[in-house]
Amino acid sequence: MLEFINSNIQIIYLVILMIFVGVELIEKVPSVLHTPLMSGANAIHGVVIIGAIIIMGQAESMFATILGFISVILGTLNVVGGFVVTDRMLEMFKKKK
Amino acid sequence: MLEFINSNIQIIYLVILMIFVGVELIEKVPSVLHTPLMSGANAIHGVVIIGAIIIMGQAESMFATILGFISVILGTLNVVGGFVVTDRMLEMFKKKK
Amino acid sequence: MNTEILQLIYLVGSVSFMIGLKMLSKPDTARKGNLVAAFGMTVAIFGTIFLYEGIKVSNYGWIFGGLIIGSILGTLSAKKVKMTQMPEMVSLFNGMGGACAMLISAVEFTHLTHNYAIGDLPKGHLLIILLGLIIGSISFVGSLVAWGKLSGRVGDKTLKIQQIVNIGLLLLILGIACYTIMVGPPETTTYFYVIWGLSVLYGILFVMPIGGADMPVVISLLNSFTGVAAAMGGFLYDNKVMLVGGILVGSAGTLLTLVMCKAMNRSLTNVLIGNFGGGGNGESSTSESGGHVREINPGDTAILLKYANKVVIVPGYGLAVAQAQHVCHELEELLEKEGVGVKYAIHPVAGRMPGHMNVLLAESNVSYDKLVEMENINPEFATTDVVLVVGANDVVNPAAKTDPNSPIYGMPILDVENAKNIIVMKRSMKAGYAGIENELFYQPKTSMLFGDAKGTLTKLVAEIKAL
Amino acid sequence: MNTEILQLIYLVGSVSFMIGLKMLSKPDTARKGNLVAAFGMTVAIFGTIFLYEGIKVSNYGWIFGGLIIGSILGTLSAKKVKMTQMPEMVSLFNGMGGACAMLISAVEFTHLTHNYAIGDLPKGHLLIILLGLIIGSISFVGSLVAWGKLSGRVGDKTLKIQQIVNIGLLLLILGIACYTIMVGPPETTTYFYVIWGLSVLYGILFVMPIGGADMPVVISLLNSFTGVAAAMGGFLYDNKVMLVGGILVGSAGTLLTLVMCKAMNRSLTNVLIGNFGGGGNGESSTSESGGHVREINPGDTAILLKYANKVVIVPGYGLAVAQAQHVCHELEELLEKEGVGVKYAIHPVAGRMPGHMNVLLAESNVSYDKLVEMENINPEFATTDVVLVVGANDVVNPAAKTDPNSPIYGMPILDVENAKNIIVMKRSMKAGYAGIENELFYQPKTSMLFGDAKGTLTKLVAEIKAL
Amino acid sequence: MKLGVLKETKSNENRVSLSPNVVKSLISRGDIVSVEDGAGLGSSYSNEAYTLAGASIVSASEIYNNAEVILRINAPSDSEIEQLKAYTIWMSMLLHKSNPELIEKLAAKKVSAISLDAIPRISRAQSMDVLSSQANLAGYKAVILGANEMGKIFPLMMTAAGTITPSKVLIFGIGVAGLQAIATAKRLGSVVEATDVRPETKEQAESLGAKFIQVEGAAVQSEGGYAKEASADYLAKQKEAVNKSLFQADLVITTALVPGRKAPVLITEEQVKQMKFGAVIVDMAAEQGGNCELTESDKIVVKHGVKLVGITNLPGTLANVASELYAKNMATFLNHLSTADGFKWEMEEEITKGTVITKDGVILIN
Amino acid sequence: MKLGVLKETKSNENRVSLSPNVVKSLISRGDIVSVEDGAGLGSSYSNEAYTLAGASIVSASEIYNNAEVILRINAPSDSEIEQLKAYTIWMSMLLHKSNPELIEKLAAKKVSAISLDAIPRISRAQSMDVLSSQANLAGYKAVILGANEMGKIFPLMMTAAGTITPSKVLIFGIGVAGLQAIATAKRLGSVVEATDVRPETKEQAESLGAKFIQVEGAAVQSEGGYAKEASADYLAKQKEAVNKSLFQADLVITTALVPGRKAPVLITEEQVKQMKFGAVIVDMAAEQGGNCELTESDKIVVKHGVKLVGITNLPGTLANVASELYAKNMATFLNHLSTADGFKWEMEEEITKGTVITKDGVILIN
Ligand SMILES: NC(=O)c1ccc[n+]([C@@H]2O[C@H](COP(=O)([O-])OP(=O)(O)OC[C@H]3O[C@@H](n4cnc5c(N)ncnc54)[C@H](OP(=O)(O)O)[C@@H]3O)[C@@H](O)[C@H]2O)c1
Ligand SMILES: NC(=O)c1ccc[n+]([C@@H]2O[C@H](COP(=O)([O-])OP(=O)(O)OC[C@H]3O[C@@H](n4cnc5c(N)ncnc54)[C@H](OP(=O)(O)O)[C@@H]3O)[C@@H](O)[C@H]2O)c1
Ligand SMILES: NC(=O)c1ccc[n+]([C@@H]2O[C@H](COP(=O)([O-])OP(=O)(O)OC[C@H]3O[C@@H](n4cnc5c(N)ncnc54)[C@H](O)[C@@H]3O)[C@@H](O)[C@H]2O)c1
Ligand SMILES: NC(=O)c1ccc[n+]([C@@H]2O[C@H](COP(=O)([O-])OP(=O)(O)OC[C@H]3O[C@@H](n4cnc5c(N)ncnc54)[C@H](O)[C@@H]3O)[C@@H](O)[C@H]2O)c1
Repeated sequence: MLEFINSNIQIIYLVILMIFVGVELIEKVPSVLHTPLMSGANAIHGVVIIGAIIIMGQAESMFATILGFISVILGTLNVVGGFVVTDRMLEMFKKKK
Repeated sequence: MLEFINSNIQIIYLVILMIFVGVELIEKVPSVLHTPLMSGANAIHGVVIIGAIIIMGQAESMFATILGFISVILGTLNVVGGFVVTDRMLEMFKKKK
Repeated sequence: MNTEILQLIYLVGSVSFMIGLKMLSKPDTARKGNLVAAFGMTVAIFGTIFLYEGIKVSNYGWIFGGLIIGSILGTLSAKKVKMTQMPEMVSLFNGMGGACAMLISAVEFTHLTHNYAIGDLPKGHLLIILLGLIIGSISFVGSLVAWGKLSGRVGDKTLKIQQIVNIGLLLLILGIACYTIMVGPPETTTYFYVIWGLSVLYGILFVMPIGGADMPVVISLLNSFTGVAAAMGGFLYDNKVMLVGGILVGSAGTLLTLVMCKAMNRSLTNVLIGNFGGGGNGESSTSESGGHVREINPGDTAILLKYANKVVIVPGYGLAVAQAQHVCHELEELLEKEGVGVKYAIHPVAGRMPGHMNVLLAESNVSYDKLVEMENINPEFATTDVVLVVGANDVVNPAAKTDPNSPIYGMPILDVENAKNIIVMKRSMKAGYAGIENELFYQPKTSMLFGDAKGTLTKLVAEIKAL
Repeated sequence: MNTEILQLIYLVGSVSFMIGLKMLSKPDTARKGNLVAAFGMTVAIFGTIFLYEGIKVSNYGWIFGGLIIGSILGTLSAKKVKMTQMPEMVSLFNGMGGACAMLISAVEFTHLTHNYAIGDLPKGHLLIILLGLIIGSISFVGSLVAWGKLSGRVGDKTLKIQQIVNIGLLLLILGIACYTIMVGPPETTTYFYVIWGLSVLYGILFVMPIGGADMPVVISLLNSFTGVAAAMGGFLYDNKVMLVGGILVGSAGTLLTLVMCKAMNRSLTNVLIGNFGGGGNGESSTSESGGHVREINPGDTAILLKYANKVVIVPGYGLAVAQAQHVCHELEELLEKEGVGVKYAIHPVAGRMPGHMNVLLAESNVSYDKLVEMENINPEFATTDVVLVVGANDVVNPAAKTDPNSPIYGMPILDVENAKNIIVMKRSMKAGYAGIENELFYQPKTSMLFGDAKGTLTKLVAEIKAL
Repeated sequence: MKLGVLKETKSNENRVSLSPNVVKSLISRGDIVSVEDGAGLGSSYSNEAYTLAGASIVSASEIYNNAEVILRINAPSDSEIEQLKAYTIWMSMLLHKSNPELIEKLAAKKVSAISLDAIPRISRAQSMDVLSSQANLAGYKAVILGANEMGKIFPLMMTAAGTITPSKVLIFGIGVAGLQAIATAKRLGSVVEATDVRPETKEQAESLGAKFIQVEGAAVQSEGGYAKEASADYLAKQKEAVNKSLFQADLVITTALVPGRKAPVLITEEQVKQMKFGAVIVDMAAEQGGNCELTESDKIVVKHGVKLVGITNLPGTLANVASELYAKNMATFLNHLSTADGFKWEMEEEITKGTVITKDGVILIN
Repeated sequence: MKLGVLKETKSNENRVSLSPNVVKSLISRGDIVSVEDGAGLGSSYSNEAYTLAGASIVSASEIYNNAEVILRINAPSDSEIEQLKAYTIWMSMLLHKSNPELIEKLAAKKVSAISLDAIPRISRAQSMDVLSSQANLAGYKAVILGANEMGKIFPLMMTAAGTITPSKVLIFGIGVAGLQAIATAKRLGSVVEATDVRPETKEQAESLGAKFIQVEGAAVQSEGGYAKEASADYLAKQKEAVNKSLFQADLVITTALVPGRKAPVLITEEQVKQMKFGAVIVDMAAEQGGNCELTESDKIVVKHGVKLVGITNLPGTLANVASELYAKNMATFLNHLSTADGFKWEMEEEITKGTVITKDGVILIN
């Protein structure tokens, strides 16, 4: 355990700091932004698509190709759909006196 | 440069994240807390005392010993004085219904 | 060299995510924040495609094919969806992300079994893969169920002992996973698929019993799940941008879920397991008359008001009962300062005595110019963005015009239903002086903001100031 | 093994710093936050002493000696200092930290020259050491100057071309440092001491011309400098807890500096170089009569009010002119909700007509019970924590009791000077109806909160709500 | 139709049944309006204002002879009934329940009599409800009158010459008049308490800032917006509950009416004796016998140190607005009952059914 | 000292110079107080209340014979002066500037006369300033009186029978009375405008929610809190500026006084003719000739359709509080001038100097 922590101490610091940042960012968000923020966060975790691209890019077997291809489509859906939907939701904040 | 970045990428992530955390924490602080917060932060950077302890602990030369000793005193002043002063400032927040 | 540049690109992507998310949490910058995050994502994706070591150029076709298909489908569905169906859409997209994480785990598992002997699989890797699989699957299936519920395709179904089944199932999944990782039995592959199947099942059972009204909270929770699943990918590939994106969303999403619960004045546990029999909450907003009532919270009302050009306040007896005239005036002044035109529509019989509203509003120093008589304000409703009905009922009841059997038939009323949005502030669905139901409350343009008028107005003022 | 445990301890320390700082930024938790940070510090210090590899047990005496001396001195001086001298104390402690960083650099430089041949010194190390030296020295000396200014030991002194000299000096320091690192000349050691000396000089010149009123901003800036200097130590020793502590304070301190400037409605540049001739700002608050007036901002007033037990509001003609009665009532209600007892002291001739205050406060619905006549409230001031004088002047002028030549001599007044704190809200130092100066404004217990009463009260309400 | 506006003949009556504004609107729907010479003067409407609006100024006899519909505020006196032609339609307040002989006389003359005070108190009839519109003004005026008669002022005032405590006002009956009295007294800065038999009035009184004096025991139910007569037991309990406030009150306003009956006695001589020296009672029920035993109709008297104001026609003292509102009620009512071509006589319709007291000599309601 | 409280003999005067409360405080400082039989009745103070406070109830002649100091509100009539003994101290309002003969008669009788209306308007004398305390009540009462005489109501009211627009009130003179009138009219819901010659009153009027009508051109300076007489040019300009508001006003209250002189004419007959039919003018300067040409002192008359209220003694109609405040002023004043053992006659002291008109037959001020 100690060993594990020590060999991964950097990553642990990173993860803890990221959690802090994530929490801090949200803490004082006005309730009107709950839904758009959720939607925006949703698009961001679409970063999982990078995993899909890697699989797809390295695919050799049919199995990996098909799954990879599907993953890429799904990931893209998440990313593109997510950002576009968020943008639409936020359209109403456009007007500002 | 690129090389430097790559070999220190973890640290860079760490530093960026820390800066983010620092900034986030302060952003919405009420003005009444400006002074105590400054004072508390002041105490925290007293962590430099760890450097002083290391120097002191490893000191062999007279020069290092004296400088190390002075550093330890100064660092301790920063740490202890900082926390105590902050605590005194914050005393008025004690009462809470 | 490529790898080094890619690292830098990932750094840019990570920072964009942080900044984007930060900007998303403020109304003024939210829209730009979304773009910043999208920019970071684009950079990360194309960086990976072109610079990642091991991507075969022969597979570029597949990659771009997938990207193009996904982009087209995603853009189209996101553009077509109606404003009111946004949450469903978010849920669906979230499910896609979960599915993606799940599939990655599946593929990486085959890679793992390919490269190592069963029983010798590196535990760390396996742990990460299994976690990605479990969380991804739950998120995927759960999101689909949530989407189905919101769009009315799936109803609330609950087994009597649902919660116990659920907890048991979760323990079972985790047990098998632990066993597989620790012991590394020869049937590892089988166990992998068992775990997968059970996770899918759990995803269904987890979301099924939760009431429709609580879906946004559940979606937010599943959203943070997907974030964690993405972070697993980050560990797997030692990929910082996946890690940052995933963990940010994981932690931010979790907190957001809690914040949302708090805004609804409920605890997360209460949302997740308190709702046996499901929809208890959702149903209460369906009236005896069968109509469906749309509720709104002060936050959304605040945004509607602040970004409106013209607001008309319709005070009624409830304003007097709540003694909310002072804070009502405060709201009016605040909106005026924001550049919103505000008027009061005074119905001749609002309240319980002639001139009741006049007395109240004069007490709180509302300028006489702002009080408009019924005949003069009625033509104006068509150009009004938001009508705020504060404790009035009979005086805005369309039955007076439409229902000859109604006791108020023939009484002239305020034609608030011509406005673009109608927000009705009252404590319940109870009737007013005349004792009759009000169809206005069930109209699609109407939203109910329940609560004591004074308290709700105070919240509104605070929300608008916070915007 | 020890090293591993130490890593864990440093992790705990780092997290404590983050959590502590976070808690420090909220009034409710600030005090606990300070303790949390202190806890983290203690753990990190003792962890280092006992677990750090290379610490000689033979040096324990020195270490503990230093710790004990520092603790005693620090505690004593921190406990003894008067509330009003806190900022000076903070500055002094900050200087100690800067000095510590400076000395570490000095020692590490000797280590470096000891271990490597001049000209072969590892550039990265040297960079870090020099940065620590420069920043630490500036912070050290600058803090001492700031302390001297605040405590009146050092006056404002400015050369005509101060700014140009300063910029030139800074460039010179950086130039020498770059040269030394890049080229690694044989005179490296000399350059090192030159840089040190110049940095000390710069520290003096940097702070010297800045006006006394701006010292808090400067201290905050120097504070963040020390943070960065500490972070250099973190790089030097690859020590995470120093890194976290240092960078946190560096970034938080910088932002805090900006926030403080914003609260004063000035830009940082304006503070740092705009104030030629120094103290222009500090002087404006000294009246013609020679007395010194203490200003207070709405934020500090809010804290005073919120944490008071008993507040008395003294309304005067200014309340009427500002038409601030409604927001005054709002403040009263808010404070009452916080558990503060609030009363109004109504002087018989406050305003410009008999009963002027009654009319106004009745208009804003202040309950009659809260209005107390002069004779009844006067004995109560001794037990009052805060008196808030809102646009009143003559009716609280002690000259009526003390100065037989005053036109109001003999008029009974409200004895607000018996209260623990007196806050006077008015727009300027101008006189009231009787046209005479008011000694109350110059008393040590009195603070002036300048501005239109309505605006200032509105700000107060917002600040209290934000607490 | 030919409408005739007769001058009011009751003493102390300054109002008039149609205002020039309303005359104009009726003429624009096609009616012909004649107004008796000087009918509007008491309400500050000159003859010219009427002619400008399109009416003709005529003598009373001309109206009796030519008008199809005669509009008034008060019921006709015996001599006026004499002058009415058969099949004329007479519209005014008639208080038919308390005046059966009047109705009989009108029926004998084959007059169709429509009573404005009989308009049912339903939401859609509110714009015709003269009782409400006039009671509202009366509630306001009762306070002004009280303030004018008092030796004290209403608001709290802390002055160099000492503090004047706010007056205490007690209001009996929280109907339309009572509510407006609460609002007005509150506005002027007094401390207001109120009481009523109907429990639902508690919330209403509080919505205007008054303190409600709760009477222990069973509450009195209301029917159609009117209070039923309260039981003796209730009245006793009420006395007990209000006495404390009553004996401290500087101004008391009583508005308690039970339609068609003598007003309930809420304040006895015994109670008056214990009231503050210098207190004032404005008895709005003076015409129906008074809520206070000692009230004398249309007089201001001082008894046991308490000033009793029995002025009856309070809306009449605000003739200008009172007439305007009455006229608007009347016009809405006319528009409901008739077109310019004549009356609709929809006898099944609720408002018509409730207000047509006699038709062509037949008594429909009594 | 032996203090005597004489009953007021002026017609329409209900006030009394000491209230039982104040009698008690004077007795506790050591004075002996006699009160004329029935002196307090008009202010709702019974004889018993005075005896309870420690005073003795006596006849007028007894007071004339025994009292060292006689306290009153109004100046003595000729017959009363006859009854005064030499070296008696007489304290009341005397308006010495406009009544030189009165002063001469008092001096001839060797009476020491102290005038309460001559108290200088300095901050520390405010608690003795009867002009302020009474004007304050008068300002309130002027509005109540106006409201009572009007055919309209003050507030805006949107009712089922139509909307009643708020009354427009115009106030001339923003002194103590004017300010209180603004406050009261505003409270009742009217739209208030006001004007004055002194420019500093703008801020004061606005601080109570009234609109200030600015008169173009040079402003009139004030001395010692009193307005100087305005120039003809100024009056003309004022007319122009206010006419628009005047012709729309429902209630006009004039309070413009220049002490010791005939009140300035602010509203001419010509202007009245153009005012609203049914408007009301309450002329608080009626006693000094009126701010309106047509006002008749102590009468309510209707001219050109405008009702002119010339009631003079407004504070007297609020006898209870007015007496209480006057009495408190009087007591503070007495405490300032004297101890229980007698007067201090500190003739150099500002307040004493300003108020002692005759001393032992010598006229000190005229
Ligand atoms: N103006 C007159 O002269 C007069 C006289 C007598 C009768 N009326 C009649 O009174 C009615 C007036 O219409 P209206 O629309 O003003 O009133 P209303 O129809 O009686 O409706 C008032 C509504 O306010 C809500 N409410 C009560 N207390 C509240 C609180 N504290 N916070 C928020 N909402 C509250 C109630 O709903 P919840 O209980 O759900 O909160 C109620 O439905 C008409 O029917 C009219 O005919 C008028
Ligand atoms: N009550 C009566 O019957 C009556 C009648 C006549 C005269 N007086 C006299 O009036 C005086 C009353 O005393 P007071 O203490 O109420 O008033 P005051 O002595 O006149 O002082 C009022 C203060 O309010 C401040 N002020 C004005 N407008 C303001 C705004 N918008 N926001 C914040 N502050 C504002 C002014 O200072 P800044 O300009 O610096 O803001 C001024 O010093 C006494 O001298 C009394 O004798 C009273
Ligand atoms: N169409 C409508 O919706 C409509 C129109 C007008 C009035 N109303 C209702 O009718 C109610 C009564 O109207 P009103 O003002 O003409 O009533 P009213 O003049 O008949 O009576 C005045 C008040 O006196 C009260 N009262 C009677 N006996 C009493 C007693 N012994 N002690 C104390 N109080 C007593 C009554 O309850 C009533 O509130 C109103 O409150 C209103 O709610 C309804
Ligand atoms: N000790 C004190 O501080 C103290 C006490 C009382 C009053 N005062 C001051 O004295 C002022 C005057 O008091 P007052 O009420 O007895 O005054 P007042 O009765 O003598 O006059 C009333 C008002 O009429 C105004 N006026 C005179 N001629 C006018 C004209 N032609 N047109 C329009 N307005 C005209 C005056 O300016 C004054 O404001 C008060 O406003 C107050 O500020 C001071």
